[in-house]
Amino acid sequence: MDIYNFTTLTHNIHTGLAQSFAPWLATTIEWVIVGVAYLLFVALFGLFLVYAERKVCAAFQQRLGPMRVGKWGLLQTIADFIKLLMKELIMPRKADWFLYNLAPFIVIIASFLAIAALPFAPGLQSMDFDIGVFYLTAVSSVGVIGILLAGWSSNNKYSLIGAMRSGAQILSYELSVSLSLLTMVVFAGTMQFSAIVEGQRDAWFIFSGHIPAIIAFVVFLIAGTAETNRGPFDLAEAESELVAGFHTEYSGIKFAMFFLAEYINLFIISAVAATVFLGGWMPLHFGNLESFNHVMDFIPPVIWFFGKVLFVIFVIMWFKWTFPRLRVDQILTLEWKYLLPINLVNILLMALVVLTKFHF
Amino acid sequence: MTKEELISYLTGNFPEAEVKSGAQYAEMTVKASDLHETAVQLKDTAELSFDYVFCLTGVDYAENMGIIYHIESVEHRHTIVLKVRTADRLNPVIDTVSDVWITAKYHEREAYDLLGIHFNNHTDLRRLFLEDGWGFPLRKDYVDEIRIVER
Amino acid sequence: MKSFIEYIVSIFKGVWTLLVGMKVTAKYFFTPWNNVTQQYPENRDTLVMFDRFRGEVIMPHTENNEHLCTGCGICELNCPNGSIEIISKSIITPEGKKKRIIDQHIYHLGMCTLCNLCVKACPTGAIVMGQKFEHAVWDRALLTKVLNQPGSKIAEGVKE
Amino acid sequence: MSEIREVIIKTDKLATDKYQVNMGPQHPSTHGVLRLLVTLEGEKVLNVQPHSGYIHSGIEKMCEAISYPQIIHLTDRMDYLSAHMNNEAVALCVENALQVEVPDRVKYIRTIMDELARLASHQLWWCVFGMDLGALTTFFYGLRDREHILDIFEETCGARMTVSYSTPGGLMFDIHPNFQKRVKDFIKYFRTKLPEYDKLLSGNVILRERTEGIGHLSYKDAIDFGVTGPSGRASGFSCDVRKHNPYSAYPFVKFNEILDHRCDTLARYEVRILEMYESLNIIEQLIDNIPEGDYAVKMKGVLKLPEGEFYQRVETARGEFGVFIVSDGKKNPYRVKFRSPGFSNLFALNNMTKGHKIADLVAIMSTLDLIIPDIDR
Repeated sequence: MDIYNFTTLTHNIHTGLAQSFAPWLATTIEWVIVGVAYLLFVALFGLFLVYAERKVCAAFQQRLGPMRVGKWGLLQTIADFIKLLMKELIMPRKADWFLYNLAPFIVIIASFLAIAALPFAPGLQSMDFDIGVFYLTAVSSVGVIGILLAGWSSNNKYSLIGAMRSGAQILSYELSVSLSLLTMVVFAGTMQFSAIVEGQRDAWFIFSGHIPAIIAFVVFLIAGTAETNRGPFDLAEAESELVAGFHTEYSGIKFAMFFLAEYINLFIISAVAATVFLGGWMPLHFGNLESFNHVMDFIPPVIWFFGKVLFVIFVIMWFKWTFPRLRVDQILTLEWKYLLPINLVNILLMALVVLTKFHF
Repeated sequence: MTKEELISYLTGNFPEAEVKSGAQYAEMTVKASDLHETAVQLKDTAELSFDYVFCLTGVDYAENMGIIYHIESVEHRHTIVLKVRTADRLNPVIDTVSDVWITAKYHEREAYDLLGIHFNNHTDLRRLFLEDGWGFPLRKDYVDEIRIVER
Repeated sequence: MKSFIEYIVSIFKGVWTLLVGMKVTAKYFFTPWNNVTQQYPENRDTLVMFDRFRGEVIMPHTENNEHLCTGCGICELNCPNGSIEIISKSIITPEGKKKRIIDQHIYHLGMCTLCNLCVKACPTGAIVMGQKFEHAVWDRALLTKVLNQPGSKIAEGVKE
Repeated sequence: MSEIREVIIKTDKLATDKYQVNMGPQHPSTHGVLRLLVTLEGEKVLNVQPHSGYIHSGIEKMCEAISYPQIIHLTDRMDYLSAHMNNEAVALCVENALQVEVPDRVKYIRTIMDELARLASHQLWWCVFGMDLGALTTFFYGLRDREHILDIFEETCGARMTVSYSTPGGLMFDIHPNFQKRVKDFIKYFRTKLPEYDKLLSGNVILRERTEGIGHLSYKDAIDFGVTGPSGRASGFSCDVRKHNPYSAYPFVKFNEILDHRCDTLARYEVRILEMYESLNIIEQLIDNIPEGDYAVKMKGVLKLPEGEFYQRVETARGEFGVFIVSDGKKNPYRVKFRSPGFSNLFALNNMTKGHKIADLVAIMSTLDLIIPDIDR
């Protein structure tokens, strides 16, 4: 197991830097390394997700998807990205210059903030807050400010409607995301991500927490999809109604930022679901099956983590490409009349389960 | 009512109108001044109850404009062709029947747009397809040297 | 209480209908060999159009460079768009008679709606519909074609 | 800006106002170049004003300059999804005027083609309806199945959409030798796929929630506005021309007119789905019984209609289509009027959408199944 632990590696880098440079310089260099690593990861994984989404949706629709650029269209998203980089940046004449240009950055910064708290593998985590869950729910909803600003400043009615929808939607669904996570916090007894993962060494929470955990998982998936503005909750950009919603007026790299942020958010929601419900980087363990558990241990934690994330992403894509979009009043009905009561009851149920120790 | 019954009924009840049997449907020609009253009667008489206008055509006859209404009764399933001619060809004016049959409102707008027939009392008589100041393309004397190529 | 049960039942029923829909898409996801997409420019060699497919009007020529067109102009008359122009010329036959034959059968593909009326009307069957459908060109002038090949003549035995 | 501020200061309340949005001419859900001037209050639709004419092509004017067989190819281009029905309407009108009786074979083939075209049109409508509601996958499933019909068309008629197959006096060609086998294969195939449509979309709770009780068009309004076709029948308006004024081989087949009295978007949706089943039934009754005979009557080289007025109604996929020909005895018509179903259906939109949300407007417009060239002509 220890060969897969990144703690030693990061620790060695830190001590090496601390020995050769002044403390402030060492810290700065570490920041830069971490920042560059995250940037690279986000850009590459974002591109991969776009490609995956196109291929997955093509498979659902009995198509082939991109096939022209590179083998099986593997370079398609890179080509698209280069095209977006080279595109002219167009701004409506009466748009609010400052807010219009600020909005994409807010959206993408919010995504970066959220990604920082996620544990990818033992030791591979930049900030291990003891209130990690709380931090994540807090920063992940900053993005809505960017969306609201984008819609408001574009001087386009479609954008404005999209932004307002998005505001109402994200504010509502933030509740369900937090409450379903809270259910699991009740179960885990901690808000620290590394501790939550550690708590799932013997059994993932979705198994050990049985019914309330499964309900929380489903609610989290639904609310999480709504948080990322993905179908069937893509009201903010609903192309058949609002053309492209809040990013109608954005072009080139600014559009790419919204686009990338959407996919990072997808990754974040999936990663949180994987961490809190599916054991993060913990291998699959079954109570007393020693040999089975041992075999599972040989698969590196990073692969476990990304495997789970990709599975959750697949499920989210699956229902995006199956369901029709909800209407704006229905989306609020779903939250306030269905998800929220279910969630509250579910927390009670979870508390009972924890108190009576009726779990595995 | 069958076509023959309809013709005899109409001849009896609309003495002013000229009723004859067309190739397919009963045809009734009325004076422009009687149009609106006739329309109301056609719709409101229980035996007729012509409530569904399925076609409204404006035709440019050489000396005047004609408007032809194809009307069906959903209840009795009989059909009538109501015809009317305007007095003038260059400035054709006729009463609207859009208050009797709502769908006529839009067909009349089309007739106004393409033939320039003006409908009195129409609430929303604007051009439908073409720009203001285009001319009336379905009139026989319409010329457009750029877009129409004579062969 | 009754409404509460209905509420719970409505949740499960709703989720069930969603799962039924997801099953349909999943079925297609896991059977990718049923995909219907054709890789068009790659499958050009194997792509066969139906024999009646109307791609363009062509005038078939024999290997002796002979066609069946008498230049009567019926196709020109039947064309609703004016996409056919017949230019005929007078020649003197070896027997010394004056005769009008086709000089150029001009066909404007850009104006053609492929309605088949000219082919149907042709008394000698000189023009037929071709199956070629890749008509994109860089210059609009290339869409005007002369159907009879240069130097071609009318086949023997075609009734005037 | 300052006015709004004054209002806020005066009333101590947030000032709200109506605003107008142009939906179209370039908008993904108008399926063409239709402009809707929508007055909104927040998300609520207060008024919808359709502005058409963006692809007005003057087909009626063009018809006055060409002969009767030449009109056929123009009718293809109005309602391109029911191209064959439009062809048939003109052909029937001319045949009636000349009092030509076409052989039974022609009638049978025309009817089969009609129903195939109706199926293809409803399939495409289903695709787009799903897409307008945000379920993009339906689009590809519908197109996948439509491809089979288009292949049948292509093999027999030579074109996929603008078929120009019915001509005055009969058909352009006889059916292809493969035709019957292909149609039977298709029916077998489509009977397995159609229930899938129901599983994927019809039963879906989101679709039900979004369509039930939305876009109410009462029976009386349907007649008043002349809303025909599946949209009208979903309001209980029995307007099936195939039933009331049968033409071609429709008198020989047994079929039901699908009526629904719920008057909402869901009713219009389900009427179309049921019509697809009904079309399959009609084709099944005819396909094995196509009588032998000529595929066309020998017509004169130049068709001249007797002086008079001729009207022909047919049922296209969108509703009642009518051809009105005024003839003065020459080889080209004096006046041709096409009564297109989309034209009347469009103007009922305002009545149906009042008070609903923007998303409902899209759904309602989609169930009216508007084809813009059909409206503009």
